[in-house]
Amino acid sequence: MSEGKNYINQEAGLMSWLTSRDHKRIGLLYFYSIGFFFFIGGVLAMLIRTELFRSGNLFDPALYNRFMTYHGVIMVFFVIVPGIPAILGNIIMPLHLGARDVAFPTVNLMSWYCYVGGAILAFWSIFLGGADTGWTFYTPYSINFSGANITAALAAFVAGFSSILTGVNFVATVHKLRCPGMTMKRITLFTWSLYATAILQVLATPVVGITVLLLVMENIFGIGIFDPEMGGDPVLFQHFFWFYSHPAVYIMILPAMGIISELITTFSRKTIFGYTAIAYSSLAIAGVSFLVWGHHMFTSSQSEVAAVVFSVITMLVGVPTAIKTFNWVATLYKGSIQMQSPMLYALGFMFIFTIGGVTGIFLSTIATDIHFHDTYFVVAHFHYVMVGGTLMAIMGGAYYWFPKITGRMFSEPWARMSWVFIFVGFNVTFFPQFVLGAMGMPRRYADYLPAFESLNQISSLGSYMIGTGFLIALYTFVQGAYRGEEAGMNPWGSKTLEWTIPSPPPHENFEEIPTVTAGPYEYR
Amino acid sequence: MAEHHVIPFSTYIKVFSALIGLTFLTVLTAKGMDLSPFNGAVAFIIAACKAGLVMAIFMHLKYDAKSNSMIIFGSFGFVMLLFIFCVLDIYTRIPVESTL
Amino acid sequence: MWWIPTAEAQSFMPPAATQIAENVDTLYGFLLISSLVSFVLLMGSLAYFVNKYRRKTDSDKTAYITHDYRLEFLWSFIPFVIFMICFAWGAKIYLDMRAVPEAALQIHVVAKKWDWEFIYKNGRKITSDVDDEGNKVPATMVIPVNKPAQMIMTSTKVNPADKKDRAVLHSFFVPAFRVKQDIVPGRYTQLSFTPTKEGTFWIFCTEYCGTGHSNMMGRVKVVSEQAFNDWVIGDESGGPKELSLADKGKEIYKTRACIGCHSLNGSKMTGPTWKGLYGSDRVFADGSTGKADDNYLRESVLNSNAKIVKGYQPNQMPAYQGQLTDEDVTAVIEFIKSVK
Amino acid sequence: MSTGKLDKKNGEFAHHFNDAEHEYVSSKEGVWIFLTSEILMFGALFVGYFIYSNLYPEVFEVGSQSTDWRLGFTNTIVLLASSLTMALGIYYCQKNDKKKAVMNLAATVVCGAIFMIVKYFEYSHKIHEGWLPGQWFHGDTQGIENLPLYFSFYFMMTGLHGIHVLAGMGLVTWVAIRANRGEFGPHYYTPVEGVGLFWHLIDLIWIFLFPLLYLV
Repeated sequence: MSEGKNYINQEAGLMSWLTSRDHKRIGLLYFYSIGFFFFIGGVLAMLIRTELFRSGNLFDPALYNRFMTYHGVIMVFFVIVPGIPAILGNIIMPLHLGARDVAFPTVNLMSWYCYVGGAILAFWSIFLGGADTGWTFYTPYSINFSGANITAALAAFVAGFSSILTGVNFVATVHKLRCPGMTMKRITLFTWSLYATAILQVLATPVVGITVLLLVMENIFGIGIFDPEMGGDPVLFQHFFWFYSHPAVYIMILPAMGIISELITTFSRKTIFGYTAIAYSSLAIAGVSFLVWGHHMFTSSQSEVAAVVFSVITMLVGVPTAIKTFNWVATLYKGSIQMQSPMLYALGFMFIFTIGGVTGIFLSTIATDIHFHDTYFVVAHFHYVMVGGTLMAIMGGAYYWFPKITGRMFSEPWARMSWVFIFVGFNVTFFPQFVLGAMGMPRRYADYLPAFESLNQISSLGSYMIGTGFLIALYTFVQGAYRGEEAGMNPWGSKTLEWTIPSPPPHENFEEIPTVTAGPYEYR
Repeated sequence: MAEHHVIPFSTYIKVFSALIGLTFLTVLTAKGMDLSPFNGAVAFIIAACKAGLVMAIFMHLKYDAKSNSMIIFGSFGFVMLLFIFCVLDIYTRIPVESTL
Repeated sequence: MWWIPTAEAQSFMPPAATQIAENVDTLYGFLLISSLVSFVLLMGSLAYFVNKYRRKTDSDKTAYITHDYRLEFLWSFIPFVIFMICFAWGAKIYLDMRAVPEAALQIHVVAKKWDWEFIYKNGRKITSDVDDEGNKVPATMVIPVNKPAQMIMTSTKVNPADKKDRAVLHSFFVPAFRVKQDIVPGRYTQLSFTPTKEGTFWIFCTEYCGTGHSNMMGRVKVVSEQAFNDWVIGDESGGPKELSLADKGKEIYKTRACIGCHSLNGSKMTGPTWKGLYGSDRVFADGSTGKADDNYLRESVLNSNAKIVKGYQPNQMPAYQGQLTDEDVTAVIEFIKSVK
Repeated sequence: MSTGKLDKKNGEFAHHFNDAEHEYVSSKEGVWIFLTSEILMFGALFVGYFIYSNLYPEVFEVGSQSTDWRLGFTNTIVLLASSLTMALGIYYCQKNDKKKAVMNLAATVVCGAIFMIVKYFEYSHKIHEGWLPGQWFHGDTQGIENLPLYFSFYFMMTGLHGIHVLAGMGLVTWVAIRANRGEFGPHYYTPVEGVGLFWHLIDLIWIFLFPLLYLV
């Protein structure tokens, strides 16, 4: 390996990127494509909030419903589900394991092309008039024999393949590509969380795959499996759909929790409190998450018995989640805490995620859920978990690994400013929605009673603030990547393996495969 | 690469004969005898036996790393979960009738 | 603004108008307080640690604490117990909520895109109405106070012969009663409540059902038993009336789901308003133009997709071909003529 | 980045593995993990089948009379035979017998083709009778409500399976060509093994489909 060569300047030209099997390059490809979709999804979110700024209709309700649908489809299937595993997981996980690449580099590239294929289908469906089914595609509303519904469902199907392939790759990588001495008890907590996520991706995604495929067939041939007119059961569709889509929530949040574990240890320069508990709680969450999907269906006319069973199991998910949160706080105890911007994101995550978590208990308690179900309370809750949780973690992780990925340092003041806008904006946007939900404002409404107006206006203003925050973050990234100072090998003083190699890493990652003799967080 | 366990030719043939035999058996039980209400269960058990043979010998699971067996049986477990919870809902619903 | 007179949803939680709702509120209060306490504890210790253990020098050494099983057991077990309490409490209220009371007043709820219809056992049917200014008045169900009522609900589509249209999911939600139940086409679902307060409360549709989803509202009017009996008798004594053609059209407008999408006061809904429609100039999606005369209106009622007015979506309205008699269509057109 | 193809037959391996055995074991595990997602995908269909066949027993009883069990039986035997030849293909790779390996792989493809041809006749018969899924059904319902549901399941399950057979045939052809070039030997037959696992899974699914759709 010649001096000064790294994975970025190893080869030049667009084709060298589009055919690259280097996990770091594929991670960057994902970063650009997911970033693009995040931008579109974000613009749609602000359009939604603009419509809801005033009672009455600014946009046609039919158009609003399309905004709402594509905001959901894009943000769920094309941003948050692939987000952390495909970008940061791809780039960082092999480094954490002391491996030269993921187990199947070609499959990794294939999964990106599946993602792109799904993306093209999603766009195509917009040109066919746009689906207005909501991202959940509930039948029978989604059975209307329109091309837009078919392509939108196919987009989810193809993107699902991307997710499965990433999952297969990561499970095999964690099983087989650990460097000498890297026992399962020595892998980083980020890797643990990605491992649990990958299991979910492999086991849950195919079910939604077949479900949306059946939906496509329903729209082409009217096969009737989910169509009450032909004897089908629309509630079974919901069962199948949530069998994936509930674990999908954990596909989104588990890797975020992994990132937070990394950030907390690094910036308090202290070993993690309760490594085993955090690692196993990831697996516990992954396992139990398959048994709780019915809590999305408490009012769906599923039986009372099923509702009660699903409610009690849902409560169990709360326990490992609580364990993680307590362990993070305990890690701070007697640490040496440095308030750099990644740490700010980690603390912001803790704040927001705790609110998201405790409101989750309101929703898993059946009696209160009956009132909150499908109101803005639910909207606020899952944005607190998925956006406040996952996006805060993505941003924290992005700042944290930015010097490793680009070799340069971002501007700290700008990064802090982006944090302020995103954190404050987020709470301003979504906290009022809890109140709106308690008042009874249903979700997916293009228009609402004037009594709800003032809170909606606060919420809309907050959404523009978040938008500003992300623009600042974008500026910080671009400015840092081109103008930033050289970051050096280990700017944060972290102990994990990726910081023992040059920034940016060379194509082969490690000159020589390291041998590990201790756990990942040995701050003594 | 290290030498892998090579399953002898004769084993393949034996397993194949057993599979054919079981196929005849399943047709015989379904069409020749009237085992209702156990028709479905019998057919399913025979199919499971055949599947077990294919996995153990043709797919080399018997001589393979235990982790692969765990992976595949795990997936059957998750299909069962999907089944159990869907059934839990559908068979405990209380039907409501119109009273008009 | 047609909703202002009865905008009940103003406080943090809407007023509780049943015993169940009050029980839910008690549980909600418990959840709110316990989560507030745990949130403050957690964030308080976080803020305290962050403040106290701030990095002082670049060579700070930290304590090497890997785990403490007693502590970890405690903070797994205590939340577990709290969660189980929440579960049991919630499940108890839920099962009470779902139990069907004896001798409940049965009301059939028919949901369709995008309106409610309430049918009483004596055959009385309540649909949306219009007031004198042409503003929509949501369908208002009348029930007696302190008497259990059971909703038997299903979803239908306007034209059963339309192969492309589907009856869809809706959800019946009365915030003041804290009850909600999805309405599934092809079968019946039920929901019951015993209102303890008189007043008028909102019914929202909370399962996304398409373009008119946010306009799909209804009302429950809880009255004294005496008033309820008068209301029922008042209806029965009315007897059949001879209606003018335009009035018959108005009945069709209210009962055949036209009211869900076409306003009479000029406001834009899923479909164009009927105010001043007759004789007006129309611009269609394909750029052509025309006049809204009898033939155009007849065609649009029977096969709405033939000409779509610019700015509106196709495939939103069911075809009424075979659903309305010739006389019905004429009545509707007469009614449209009368809306100026 | 290494350009040029690795000579895997003689022990070369991709740069991120420790040795060829490591690569073999990892690749095989990858295939197994992928198969779990295939199983869950079909599993959901099976779950749907079981639920509906319990809800509407007469639909599935009458519906399954439309299938000819002799054709299904033939296809079962054909697929079992193809599984045997696939396994033997790997066996001869392990024995370094190129000619027999290629022959067995080719036989597998032929069996797949026979399977699809039989399927074609079954499908065209059903299409002819109007026994189509859901809305397209225009055959005789024999007075049974929701009878088209059976055909929805029949076509979805066999159709998805058929697509897998076609994909499997393509993959087996690919490894057969590579085997014919002499790329495999006792020390390197990972692709044959992986494709073999996929092919056996197709067989496995058919083993369950046959009694469900033709016999019950």
